[in-house]
Amino acid sequence: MKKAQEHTAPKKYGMVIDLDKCTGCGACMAACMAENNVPFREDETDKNLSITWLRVYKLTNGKKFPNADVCYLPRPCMHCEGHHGHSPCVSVCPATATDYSYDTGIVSQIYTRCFGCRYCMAACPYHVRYFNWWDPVWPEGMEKMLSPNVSVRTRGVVEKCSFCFHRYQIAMEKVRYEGRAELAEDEYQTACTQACPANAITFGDLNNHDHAVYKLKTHPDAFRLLERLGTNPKVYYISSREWVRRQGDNYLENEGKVVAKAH
Amino acid sequence: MNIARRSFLAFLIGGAAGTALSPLPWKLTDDLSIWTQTWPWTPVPPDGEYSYVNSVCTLCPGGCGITVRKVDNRAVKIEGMAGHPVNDGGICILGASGLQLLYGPRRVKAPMRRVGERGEGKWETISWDEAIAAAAEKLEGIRSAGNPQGVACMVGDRYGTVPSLFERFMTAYGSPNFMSDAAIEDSYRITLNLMHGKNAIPGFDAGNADFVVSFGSGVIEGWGSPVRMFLAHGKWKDENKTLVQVEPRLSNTAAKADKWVAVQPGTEAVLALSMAYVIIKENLYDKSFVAENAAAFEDWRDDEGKTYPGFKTFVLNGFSPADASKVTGVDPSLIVSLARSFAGAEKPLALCGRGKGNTPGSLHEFMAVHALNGLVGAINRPGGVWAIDVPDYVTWPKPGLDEAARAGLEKPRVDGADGGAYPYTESIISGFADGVNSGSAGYGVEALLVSGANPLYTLRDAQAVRKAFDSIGFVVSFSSYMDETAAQADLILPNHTYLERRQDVPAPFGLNMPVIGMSRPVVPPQFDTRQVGDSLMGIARKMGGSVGDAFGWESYEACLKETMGAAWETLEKDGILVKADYAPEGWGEAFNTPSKKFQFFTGAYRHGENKDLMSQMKIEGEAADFPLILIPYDSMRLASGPVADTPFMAKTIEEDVLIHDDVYVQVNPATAASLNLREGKVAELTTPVGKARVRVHLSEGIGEGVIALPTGLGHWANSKYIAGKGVNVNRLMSPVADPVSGLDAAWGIRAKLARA
Amino acid sequence: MFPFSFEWIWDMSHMVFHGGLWYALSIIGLGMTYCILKSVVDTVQGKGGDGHH
Amino acid sequence: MDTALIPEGRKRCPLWQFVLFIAVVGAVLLWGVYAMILCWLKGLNQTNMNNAYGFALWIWADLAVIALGGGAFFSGFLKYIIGKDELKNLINYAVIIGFICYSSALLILAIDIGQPLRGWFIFWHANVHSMLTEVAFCLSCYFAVLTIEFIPLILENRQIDKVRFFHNLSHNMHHIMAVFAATGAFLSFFHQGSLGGVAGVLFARPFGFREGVLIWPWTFFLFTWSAAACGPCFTILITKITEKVTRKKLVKDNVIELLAKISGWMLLTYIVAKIIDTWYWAVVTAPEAGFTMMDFYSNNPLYGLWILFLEIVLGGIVPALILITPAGRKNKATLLLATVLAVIGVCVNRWVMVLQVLAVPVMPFESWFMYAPSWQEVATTILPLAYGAILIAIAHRYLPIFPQEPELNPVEQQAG
Repeated sequence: MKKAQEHTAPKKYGMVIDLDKCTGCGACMAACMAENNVPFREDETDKNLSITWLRVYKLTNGKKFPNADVCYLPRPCMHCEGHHGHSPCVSVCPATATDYSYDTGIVSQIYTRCFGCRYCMAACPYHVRYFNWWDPVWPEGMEKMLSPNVSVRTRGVVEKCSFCFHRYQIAMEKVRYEGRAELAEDEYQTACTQACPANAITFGDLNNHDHAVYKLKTHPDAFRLLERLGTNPKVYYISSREWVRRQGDNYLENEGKVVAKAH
Repeated sequence: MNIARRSFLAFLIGGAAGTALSPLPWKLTDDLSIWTQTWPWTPVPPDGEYSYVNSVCTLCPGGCGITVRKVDNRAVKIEGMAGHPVNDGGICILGASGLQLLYGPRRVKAPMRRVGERGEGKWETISWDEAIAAAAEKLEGIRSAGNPQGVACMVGDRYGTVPSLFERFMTAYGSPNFMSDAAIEDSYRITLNLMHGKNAIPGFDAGNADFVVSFGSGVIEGWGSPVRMFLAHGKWKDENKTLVQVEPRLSNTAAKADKWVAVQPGTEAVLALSMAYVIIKENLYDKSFVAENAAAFEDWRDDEGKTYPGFKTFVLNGFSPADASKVTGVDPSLIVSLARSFAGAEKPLALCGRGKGNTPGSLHEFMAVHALNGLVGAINRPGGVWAIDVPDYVTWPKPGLDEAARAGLEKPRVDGADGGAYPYTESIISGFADGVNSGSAGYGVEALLVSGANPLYTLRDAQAVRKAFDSIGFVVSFSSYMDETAAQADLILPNHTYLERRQDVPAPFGLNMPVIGMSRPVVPPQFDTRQVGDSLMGIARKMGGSVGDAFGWESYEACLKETMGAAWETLEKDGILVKADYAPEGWGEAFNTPSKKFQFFTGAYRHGENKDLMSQMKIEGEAADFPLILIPYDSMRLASGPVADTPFMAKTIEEDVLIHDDVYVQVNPATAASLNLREGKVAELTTPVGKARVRVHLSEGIGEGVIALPTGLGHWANSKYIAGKGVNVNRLMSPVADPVSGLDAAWGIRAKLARA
Repeated sequence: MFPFSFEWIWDMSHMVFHGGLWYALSIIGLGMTYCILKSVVDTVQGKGGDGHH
Repeated sequence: MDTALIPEGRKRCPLWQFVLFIAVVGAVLLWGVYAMILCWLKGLNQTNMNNAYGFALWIWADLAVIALGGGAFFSGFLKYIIGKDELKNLINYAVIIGFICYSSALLILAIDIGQPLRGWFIFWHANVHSMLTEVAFCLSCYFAVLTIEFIPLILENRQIDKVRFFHNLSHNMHHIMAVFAATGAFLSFFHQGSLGGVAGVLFARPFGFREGVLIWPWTFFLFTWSAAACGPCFTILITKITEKVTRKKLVKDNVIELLAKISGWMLLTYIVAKIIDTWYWAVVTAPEAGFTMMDFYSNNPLYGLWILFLEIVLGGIVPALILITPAGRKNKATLLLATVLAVIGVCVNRWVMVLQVLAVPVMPFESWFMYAPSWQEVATTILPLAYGAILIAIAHRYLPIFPQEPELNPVEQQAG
């Protein structure tokens, strides 16, 4: 957990996902897999063995026909800040293979450092961390579509959503080369944000007043997943449906309605 | 004795200590850990020069602009093209994983001839000259034996140069049996033909509508141009517009809608007419449009003085909310409030065509829904339905016909799309199998050319289709992939994939402006494939005579360039040609019916007085034997057209859809309880045309007595990432010919479910 | 583990943790070294051996 | 045949019986080794673990054997630091059992990690904030200590002892053993605790999370305490089993009873603390995260309140009461029952703190995650048992482990 080293103001990249707009189409998942060289196997129906950095969950309201309702909830890595960067996973990694960056607020994962103890997976309540149970195998010829920007992971290591950190690095290189001080909002966007055909995902610096996420996170219907646990996630959700907001966290029976929280 | 043993021990201990103190173990440990970081069998993607190529995606009729990221000569990522009029940077799941088709394991890498039994999978690779000669020889043989009509052709899309080349080939060759894949676009085209008097395709100004009633259309499940509809849906949410979904099942669209109206399956048209009842009864319709620009609203009289009931009479005599409620299961008060809200909205819009719109559907239903648009004047105005002229840039002179061709073209069509029964329909691909099997055309089908379609998978009643295929002696596939149809072919002349070829992409379905796109070679051809236009021209030229003469172009590209004329340059540069200032014709000029007005369907039929105007589409099977109704459902995550799911898409199939190789059938808990079935149990699903092993998934999103299966599963050819998983619902369903169009209008089939 | 690996920071937690570690390692290492050296010396001096206990 | 190796004045079974035993147990061992090699060559896909169940049978086995191996450090602590000298009659065996437990734990860890060849990164790139780093460091150091404690025992073999250097080494190591034992006790207190911390610090896993002091959650102290309480019970249990198998009395009753009495009081104090901890967690910690206690014990096919009863009442209160009662620990049957219950209790505790932590759904739209191990996991978990049995058999046959054995089992002249 290294402190900010650069002179620019520390950024806190985060996401706001509008669940009213999300159609559950899965384009974000495919874009993410294509961007990040995510492997695939013949049978991916056991979701506990399937690597999907961005997983779209299906929530149901539990009511009977025809009052049943469903809502899709895309779940990237939450890049939890915890208290002062003490995210659930970073502090437990024995080999410093995952780190919380105070420059960007991004929780990184160093695949070549990870030796596969999976403690971080046990620590994460969002199941954003995936273990490579198998060697990644591409059918002959398909390795041609692998992107050189993201290293291919080997068997036996943990991987997860990086907020497309390589895109940040590429964008920052350009910024430095051009001698500018700051990265513009549209210069660094994650693959899922870019792909989302419903424009449900907004990505940006949660600290920056000029970024769309800054305002969206204070939407009265905004909430975060499992806020009560103190994970302090950087992914916000918006839903106009109360039952959806209520499923964002655990509540005791006698606890009242879900109200907007101070951020 | 002790001396020797002690020296040995000392040697061992000393050796071990020495090794431990040397750098060797540390070096080895380090090397091993480095080795684990880059195992030789784990690929390391080479870096290189980055570039971006704009093109058009043709994996569905959506026509999205794409930007492909390349590293040297490798395409590494497909993204939506920012600023494109259709998708503005967005992309769907299929489009985003398109590279897995390009580089996928099921590419047909060179022309191939079958050597084993059909479907056995034994092929020999042949040269292009051999392949073209083989096709030409066979076709020439059939032709000279006097049976040119015995050659049929199926294409995927209807418009553009490639389908037109096939059509031209069939004409010059002398066969009437040219067919294209059918979808709701065909039903809409006939609807517009009958109600507007125009040869037009529908454009929906969906983004600007403020109250949308969708009669089962999967607005966010791939209906229309999918990404465009997603964007419209997002806009409705932003602007607090209303979406009402009329559908028997809690689809994603229903879940996202502001109101889900759970209707009895197959009764959507009745609900639409009942809404019309309320609108007319309460005088809520657009009076100026109806009075000045519509015909057959009031009772009318033909030239011979015979009186016909108008739309008003028709609707008021039988579609009261109380009556409709009995059929549709929708509460009368809900029908009334829905009708009032619809008519009261500033820009209401009614849509139809179920799910993704892969099945044409009942023409009555289309006309009933379109009548709602007529009642509120949502025609050719912002937020409404626009009639866009069909693409007409292919303006080649007619081919010269020899005697054989003229004789062949006189023969009846195998699929039954002849003037008599179905005067508005060009081809009925769903009627082909029946036509072949029954021999109703009076001649045998000896050869079939398939391009851009996968009929063995996509057509309903797969057994009948398979039977028809088995009886056809010579099947040529032009597929880029070893799909179900290619696997059953005798000869494959593989096309480039859409990322390797140049081809025009006309008019995305549902777009309310005339657009032509151009897909172009993003990467050089990966294998020994050929643009299908060139293959076809090669066959024609090899055959020579008037068939060869019909294709005077040097190459497909020359043909394309000539066809595009002045537009070529723009298309080459931008990849798209947009008529930016396009506006729909005003109500005064919009209609080309005999009355020059919008015709309510009571006046639209020129032949159909005897037909029961509002009979519900009956599906196959009797309730006594098959107590349940099976309906198919579509999902963006399951490609259900000619192209199957990519491995990435297969990863996203939900856990309540597929488990290992078993598909879940959605069943209401009450229905399941009555059948003694529990969650996850294996069951046998039987319909009048087939049976399948399924697993039960209890869902409150579906009503009692109705069960649902996803489309897009049950591939048997294709890659191991999707083949062998689940059931092809088309195998369990049977097409039902619409009485007006003859197109497949089956919205379901009767079924039974029992413990296995 | 060592001050030259880049995770190393001279903060309290590292000092306490690694202090404890190196302390334990030192005791183990020194203790064993002592035992072995003393045994070598004892052996050379002719103590112990066959049947002498 | 091997009489030259057998300690003087002790009777051992015929060689063929011994070889047969080794062969049978060795077959089980080989099965485990085969599974272990499969896991190393083909990877962890050989297990039934998954992304929801990243920690499974092995980690439980790891925590369990370490808890049970706690007899070594605690007996050492009692003998060398507190000065309970009677325990010298049991300490050798406690060390061997500890050695087996800890070497097994390390082996299991080497199979369990996805990249065993870079397992040393945990030392090289240590993150001092991670409980697992603390575990790894203390575990390895303590294993070194156990090895050091084991070496003099080996050197006491009749033949090895004849080598003058080894005789001296053994003598000198015995001489400063208290220093090693003290270091071992220090290390053990920490790693037993940090194993408890492994689940206790998971603040986003409401079932495992516990509040505490400084960087340590209460589970840190509970684990050390329970290992100190139950480890000696395991030592007693194994000693009793060994006596049964060898059909000899090896340790005098007063030694066993002393250890049992101390264990009993440790267990009682532990279980009181555990009950307070559970109560506080159920009424304060969990509800703050939005959970009622029953959320953790319902809506699933396995985890119910029975498991809490088994751990706390049957595996805690009952054995504690038996062991603190003189009559209870003097009676062979109740003593045995108490040790078995205590061992079960601590094993259930470790199971719950590893597997139930992961089984509980945290996001409200999830359901329980259930898991059953694959045969490869079972085989590799049984492997340490087979290995332990073999090592004990060899050690008992050739090493003078129990000082009181000759006295309790005088050998008749003709057998010598």
